[in-house]
Amino acid sequence: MKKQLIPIAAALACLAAPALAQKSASQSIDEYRAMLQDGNPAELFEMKGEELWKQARGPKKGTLAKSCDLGKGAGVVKGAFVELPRYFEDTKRVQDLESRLLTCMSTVQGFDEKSIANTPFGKGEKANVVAMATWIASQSKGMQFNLPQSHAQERLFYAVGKQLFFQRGGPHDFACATCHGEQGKRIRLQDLPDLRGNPGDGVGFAAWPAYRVSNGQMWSMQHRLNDCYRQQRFPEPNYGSDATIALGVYMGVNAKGAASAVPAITR
Amino acid sequence: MQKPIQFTLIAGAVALLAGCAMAPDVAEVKQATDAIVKSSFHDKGQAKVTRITQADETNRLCGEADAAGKPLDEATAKRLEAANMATIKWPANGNYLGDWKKGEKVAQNGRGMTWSDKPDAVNGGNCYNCHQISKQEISYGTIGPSLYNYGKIRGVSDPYDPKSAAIVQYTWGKIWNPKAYNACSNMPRAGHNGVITEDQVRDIMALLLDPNSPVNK
Amino acid sequence: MADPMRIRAQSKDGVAKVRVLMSHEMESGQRKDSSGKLIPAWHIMEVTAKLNDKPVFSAEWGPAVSKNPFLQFDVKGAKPGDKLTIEWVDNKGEKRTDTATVS
Amino acid sequence: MQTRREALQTTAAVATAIASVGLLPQAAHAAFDKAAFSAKSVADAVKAMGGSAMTESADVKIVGPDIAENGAVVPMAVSTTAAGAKKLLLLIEKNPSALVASFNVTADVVPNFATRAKMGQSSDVYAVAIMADGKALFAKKEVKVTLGGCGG
Repeated sequence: MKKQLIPIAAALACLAAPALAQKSASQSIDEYRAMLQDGNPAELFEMKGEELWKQARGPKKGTLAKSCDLGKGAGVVKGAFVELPRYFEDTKRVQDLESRLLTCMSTVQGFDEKSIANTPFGKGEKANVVAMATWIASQSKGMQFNLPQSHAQERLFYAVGKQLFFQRGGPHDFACATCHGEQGKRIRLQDLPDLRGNPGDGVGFAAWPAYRVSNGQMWSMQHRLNDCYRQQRFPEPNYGSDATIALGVYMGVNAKGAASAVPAITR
Repeated sequence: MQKPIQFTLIAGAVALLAGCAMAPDVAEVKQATDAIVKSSFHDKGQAKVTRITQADETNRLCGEADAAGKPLDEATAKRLEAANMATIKWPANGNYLGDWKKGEKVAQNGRGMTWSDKPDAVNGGNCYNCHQISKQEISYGTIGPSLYNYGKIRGVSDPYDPKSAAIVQYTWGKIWNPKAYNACSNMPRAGHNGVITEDQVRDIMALLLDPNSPVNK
Repeated sequence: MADPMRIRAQSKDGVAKVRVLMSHEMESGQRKDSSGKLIPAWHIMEVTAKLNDKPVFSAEWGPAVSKNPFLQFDVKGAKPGDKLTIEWVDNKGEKRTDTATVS
Repeated sequence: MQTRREALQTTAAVATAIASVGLLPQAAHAAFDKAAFSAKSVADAVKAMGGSAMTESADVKIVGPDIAENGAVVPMAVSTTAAGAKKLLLLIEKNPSALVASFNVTADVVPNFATRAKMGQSSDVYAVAIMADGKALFAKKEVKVTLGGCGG
């Protein structure tokens, strides 16, 4: 019976009160996090993602490793992650890694973009997108974020992302900025990165996709943002929406110079 | 799905800004943001799209001021504060204080009104997410100021004493609608927006002001 | 079919440090689904390892081993180029076998 | 502590539950000891694995964090320097069933094994070496489990 606590840990988080001395607790938690680094289950998703990227798949039996351009040329993976989202000439859109993968799966492999977007996280081809995003991101590990801002659309998306970051709404009047608009703040014991600037290497935008220990799931950036919006009491963003892409541009440009730690392992 | 919207943006923005490395102009950004907000979200559970498309004036002006990086001008701030002040529902019978033990539970509970919460569930006050309150709870947030010893520091030894009336009323108003005192406060308008009930407000009041509450020990 | 394991085996001074990640739900048998029904336990029961076809390691696990399990152990007498094979079997009878080369 | 009769019932119930959904794999798991993995307490699980009375020993080691931020994944390692150990067990006192894993010690492996375990709450965790003569040598440490905040 006791173990029922585990799966509902996240839900109970606001009710739980660890009886621990604060200072030693944070040191011990740092030790715990360090112990988890070796053997991050994200590696399982990387492996799967690499295979999917290199396989001929879908109705058109296309191979993304041959034909998908993530911004650095067809099939080029290294360094792509730290320059996304960016503007793509072929779609005339600013796209993040996940929405770009959807485009490629549609054009190269013949998958139905919409039905993948509507699949729940962790299931079917949506899980495959996240696995590929994990592998692609891992190939830029340690590289510094350097999103392009040369195209007018990229600059517009930065400006829109900034508006969205500060947009207040819902029954609690929350904005992204309510929690992530000041340095050195926390919710309960959870430290909050200040996303108005570069919060540091491997923090915030530079930490996702990440393996989440609490539920054993691999979370992409959009999954992370969706859950932020859930806690903000906002409605759910569509998968590959311009709103989440614009927020990605805002956070990614702000994080210029931060080294990517992806795939990370988090609470 | 998003293609049509981005396409219109290009038609507008690129035509204006083609080849020039300037930041896009304010009207363009506003138009693009509105279009993107409209196209990017869907209803889920009790979290409807209207929660963000129908922001009230306070949220709209404060969000714009935050994004611009400059506070509201004083006249606007005063006007919004007055409008929010007018929404405060004062306790009908003058009964401001409930049970601090129940108040502690409301303060601990951070749930309610997300798309994954049941619409008929009891909502929490979210207080510990941002504030230190009782000394016993070490898992508290720091977005808001510490409320430990809230009543004691303010000299409230008997909240029913007329001498305490001003602070008691201020505290009620602040919980009900903090934007009445600071137009762009980060604190939710928990009473005004119906997040918590009048009885729950009374219980939080007791947690903060009752001399027997652990907050004032 | 279950997803492949991630196996790393590095030899140093005649001992190979073996690190394995397995893809498995490891359902505890303690959780309830949304309708309140207990979700039955589903977990890896047995893990075995062979070095060049010779059994060298075995372990039994209950449902309290974490989801997507991690395992580390040291095999004596393993040289670079040796084949290390890991197999797991769960309580539904499902199996997965993967082989890595010791580096 | 549960009675022997309760233990038998639990075991039977688990066996039935597995058998009833047609999941009991044949023969493949001669090694998996259902009684040991269903035992509630550390002592009962050790007994079911063939251990006699437990003795604390410096020859056995348990490694784990002082505090686990999340009980769903708690890194732990068990090891022994005692000659003649047959099995190394990892147990969590306050889990519904204490036994997490049993590692067989052979001449081909170093008796030092690491994995990650689920913990329902703060608890003592045990490494137990079952010796050839049935002696059970143990080490234990306390691991506190916090559930953290509401962000994340």
